[in-house]
Amino acid sequence: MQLANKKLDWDQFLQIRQEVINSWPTGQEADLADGVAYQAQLPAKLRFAEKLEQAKQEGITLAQPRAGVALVHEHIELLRYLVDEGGADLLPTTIDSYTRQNRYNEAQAGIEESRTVGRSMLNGFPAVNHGLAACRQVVEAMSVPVQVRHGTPDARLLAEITLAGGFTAYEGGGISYNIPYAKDVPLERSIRDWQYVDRLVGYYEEQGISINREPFGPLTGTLVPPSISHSVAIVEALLAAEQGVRSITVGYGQCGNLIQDVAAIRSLEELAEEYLNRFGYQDVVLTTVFHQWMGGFPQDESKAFGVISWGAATAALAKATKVIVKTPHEAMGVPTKEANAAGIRATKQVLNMLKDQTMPETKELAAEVELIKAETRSILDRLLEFGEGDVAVGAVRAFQAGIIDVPFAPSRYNAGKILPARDYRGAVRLLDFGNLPFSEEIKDVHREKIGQRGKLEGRDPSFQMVIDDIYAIGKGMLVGKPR
Amino acid sequence: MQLANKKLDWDQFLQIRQEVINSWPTGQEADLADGVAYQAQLPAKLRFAEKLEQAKQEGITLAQPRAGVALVHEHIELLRYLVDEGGADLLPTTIDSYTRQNRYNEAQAGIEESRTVGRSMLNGFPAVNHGLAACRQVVEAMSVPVQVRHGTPDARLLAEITLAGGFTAYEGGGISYNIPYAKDVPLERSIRDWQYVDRLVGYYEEQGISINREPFGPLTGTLVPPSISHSVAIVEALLAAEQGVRSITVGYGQCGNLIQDVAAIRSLEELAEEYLNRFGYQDVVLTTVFHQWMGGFPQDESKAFGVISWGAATAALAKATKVIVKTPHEAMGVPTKEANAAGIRATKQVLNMLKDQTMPETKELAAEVELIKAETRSILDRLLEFGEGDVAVGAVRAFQAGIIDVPFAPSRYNAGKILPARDYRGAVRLLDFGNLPFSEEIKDVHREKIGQRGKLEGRDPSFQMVIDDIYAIGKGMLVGKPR
Amino acid sequence: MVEEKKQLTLVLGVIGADVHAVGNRILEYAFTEAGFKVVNIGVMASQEEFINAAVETNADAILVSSLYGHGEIDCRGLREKAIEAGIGDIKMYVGGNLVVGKQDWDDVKQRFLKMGFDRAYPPGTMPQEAIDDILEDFGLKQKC
Amino acid sequence: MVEEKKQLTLVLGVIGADVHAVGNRILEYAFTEAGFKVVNIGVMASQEEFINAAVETNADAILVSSLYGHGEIDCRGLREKAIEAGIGDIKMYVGGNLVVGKQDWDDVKQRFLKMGFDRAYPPGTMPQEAIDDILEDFGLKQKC
Repeated sequence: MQLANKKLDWDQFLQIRQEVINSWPTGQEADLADGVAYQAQLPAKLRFAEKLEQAKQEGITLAQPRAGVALVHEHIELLRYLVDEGGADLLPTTIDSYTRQNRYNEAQAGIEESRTVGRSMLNGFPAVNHGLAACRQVVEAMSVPVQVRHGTPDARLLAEITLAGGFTAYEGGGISYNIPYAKDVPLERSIRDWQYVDRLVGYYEEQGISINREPFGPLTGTLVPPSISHSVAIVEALLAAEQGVRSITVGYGQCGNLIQDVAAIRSLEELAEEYLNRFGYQDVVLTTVFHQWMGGFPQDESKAFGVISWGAATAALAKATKVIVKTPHEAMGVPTKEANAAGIRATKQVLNMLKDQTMPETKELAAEVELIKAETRSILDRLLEFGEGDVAVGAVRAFQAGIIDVPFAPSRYNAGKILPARDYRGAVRLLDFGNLPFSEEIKDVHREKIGQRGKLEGRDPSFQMVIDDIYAIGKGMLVGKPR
Repeated sequence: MQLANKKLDWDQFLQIRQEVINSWPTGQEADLADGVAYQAQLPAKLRFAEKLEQAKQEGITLAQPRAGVALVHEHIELLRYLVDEGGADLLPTTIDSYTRQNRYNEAQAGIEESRTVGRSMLNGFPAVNHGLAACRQVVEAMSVPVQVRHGTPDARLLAEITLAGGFTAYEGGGISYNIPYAKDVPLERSIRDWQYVDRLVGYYEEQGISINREPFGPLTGTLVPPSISHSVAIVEALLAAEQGVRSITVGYGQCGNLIQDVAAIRSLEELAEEYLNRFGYQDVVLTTVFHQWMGGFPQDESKAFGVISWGAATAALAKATKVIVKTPHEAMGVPTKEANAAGIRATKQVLNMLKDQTMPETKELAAEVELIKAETRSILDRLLEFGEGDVAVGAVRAFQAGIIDVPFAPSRYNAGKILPARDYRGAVRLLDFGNLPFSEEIKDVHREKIGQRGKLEGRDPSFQMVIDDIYAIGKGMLVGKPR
Repeated sequence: MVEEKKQLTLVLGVIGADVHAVGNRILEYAFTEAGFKVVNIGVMASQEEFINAAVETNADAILVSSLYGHGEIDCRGLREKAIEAGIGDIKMYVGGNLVVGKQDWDDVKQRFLKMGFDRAYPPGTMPQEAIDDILEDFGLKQKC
Repeated sequence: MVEEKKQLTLVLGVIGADVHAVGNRILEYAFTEAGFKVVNIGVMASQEEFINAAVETNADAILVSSLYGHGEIDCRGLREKAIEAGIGDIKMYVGGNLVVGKQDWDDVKQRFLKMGFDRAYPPGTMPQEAIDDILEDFGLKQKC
């Protein structure tokens, strides 16, 4: 079967489905009719899509942490704590890294060992291994909606179990959960596997159950220029919409420069609307998510609070629909529940203080919005050319050709030729354009801005500048300075 | 002798000086020539005025905590900790409340009891009681400049001792350290006493020792409209300049709305320059200070970090020369040294991340700058009329007439007729103008903006709205909502 | 609301060298709204001013605020002064940032109860809590 | 710089199901700049891949990164596999966010040393520290 951005035929879907649910014992527990019936009786307060749509109408920003541990009871306790003590508006269930690679045997070993040693040996909740009943136990114990957050190139079985299990939102996409999360998975395969997930969500939607879908915005989380992540988000939004998804949240990871970050959220929403309309997907409810700083964090907790709060402030001023919250333990890895709740409280304090404020229009902001739009359109339009109008085919070919290129990605299906660096204001620009189809006009803007920084620092732009930028926040700066 | 904004005659100064230094035993230790000689040999790294001027040129924002305890050794340890563990760029020595009221006997009892119980029973460092040698011990133990911060209506003796003692900056003024800090002290007296302090600083300046002076910006720290605190700051800057002060830092306390706060710092610097020039004080080096949120704080430390970080972000975007830092213990009163250092670290993280960014010009920002300028000019010009051109006389008469009026001030020499409240964006406006000499045009702006809020909240503007605003931040909001 | 039959008179003030006027203004408003007769002696009030005001107005209770950390020094001996003045039985309430630094609240509370206060309130207490307590202490209302 | 006579060969990789590629890229750059021959097997590397690469390239040391918290499970048995492959004496270094949650670093370090690693590094270690240690361990440079 040829890859194409075309709604999966239902019979074909059901045929694939047999393989999927037979790939691990708990798969059998997932039944479509039963899943729909279960979802239908969930109270409104647990519906992710509704809560997002309401927040968008009210112009407020919701706070959502990341969290997941190996065992069911501990996971429930953790999530409840984040609502009760942190004030989380939306909940996650972060899936462990073995499950993300479909290594359910290793996940099982991690579960057993966690039971033995009395602490979580997994960095997330192994939902597939725990199965349907455990998922429902989690969802029912909550007072706010719960989303599955992971990083899984083949997330079909996970989707079957968690959606039938009552989760009302599902993160990921065929590009955003492959290129930054895998080394060897062909894009064609992951896009196809995510078409399956989207078709499943589309099926629930046809039955009146709206499941929110969220392409993973930050990608590698390290110096990703907005137009790169926007292009991926929009491609995945189009792919999802074709399969019948109706609630889509497009995302972006904080770069750190206020103007660029606000411009990124604005341009992301406008561009996604534009492309969804262009391809005739008129009935999608589009919302946005802003990820607090995804790069290295300061070890010191007070400094981490500074980074977290600045992310919250930017999210509020940009009027993102939700913000993904970091914790003061970020530099140390998976946080305690106390640290996680502390990050949410700091975030919500800032969100509340700024909820009546927006970033006013300025010349600089308008210019940045236009630059991001021009770059993103360059990429997407060339991608569509490559795909002869088909966005799925175009995505595969564009990655082959380096027309889209994600910095620092582990995947061998990513060209890895571009090199980002900050300009003197801290905005992320490009030092090396690789094969990005940017006009000379656009390239000159980048060259000039990075050139200005080089001049100020008295050095020629180089990979050392990039390394300095990567370490910068941990050392308390945004722009990495020469040593 | 009539009050007038006129440089104090030196002989007259020396005559008053005898009374001052004889008012408490340690006063005798202060000798002018010895003070100048001591100051002259201090290294450049301890000179406050120089460090501020350099920061202004570099366009960066310095972080300064508040801190002071009863005993000398503990005070030195505390200040060192704030530099070593907090990264403070500038240091304070906060003076205890008894000393601020010249109650040196009670301060002495506090010192003794602190020694007995082994913890500070005073909320600051009683510099007068400790005397000259102790002050020098403090200053010499530091690697950054130290300022005296207090709240003393009659701060003449404190100034004599601390300046001869090596402190290189001195906060306060005849209005800003009277109206918010005293109940019964006539303005005429406090202005006169501060003319003495400024004359003393002017004397050091004549001998080549620049001492920084900082009128206290936030006043009562609670819903003070920018034009009120600007008027006070500019009057005190003019009074100081006349006595020969050459390094002046004008201040403002965060209101919480980004646009208003950035506009306040910009307009403050521009207006102060304008009035200093108008009266012929051309050689003043003017810098600005932004005070993080001075109102009620959340009890929760994570939330407090949010408030602190947002203050730091605003200071950086406004490009204030320095920011006065709060601590996560703010709601609990005087902080531990650990909490104090934590507040500085969070602040410096944000300052560093934002040091290359500024708030770009926008229509809203320009309008806010113009509004603050128009209001401040209305007040100052009427004040000057009242004083027949003399700013000292004008200040006394303007307070009598309510032409300047500080909300929530304890002083009976303050009219106490105006009532501030937030508008729907969180900016501080006026609900009741008292006798402020604002044009109808200006008043209409306030009425309209508060009116919009009333409409949104479905209630008429009233004192309850003001109370809600005062409690708001503690509850995680900026604008107080109806219960 | 206080019942019709008796309007309680409260002496309200900020003790010592403390000039925090905002909370004082709010307390005056809140207690007045709640139906009490409030005698507000304002900020920087000495122990003598509290006692004299209570004697002169035949007050039912003294409400002491302290926000600046010197409360422990400033409040000591207030009960003794009330006894000397012949109003030893008057109810006394205290609240605010009563001590220097972050200390265990239970310790702080015990210290102030030992000084002769009937109740002590930590930072962040809402006026309604004190209002309810006073009504309860005078048998005018059950606390919910 | 490493002295001329011997260029050390290092096998570098991110173990297990971990896909963190940024640090791996920086380490490759930093170790290469410092004069080592770097065999970078990239992210998601299995224990077998580390051992095979070390055998094939006759490497002097194995450098294991783990950023995602599963390091404790992933690293167990690596020393035994090296012994089986006949390179039991090879130096082994490990660093990153090695465990789930904030744990006492000394405990964590001891756990990894017991597993057979020669050195273990906490989060936030700069590449230069490991470079200096390696040079010292091979007698190529005194640590300053």
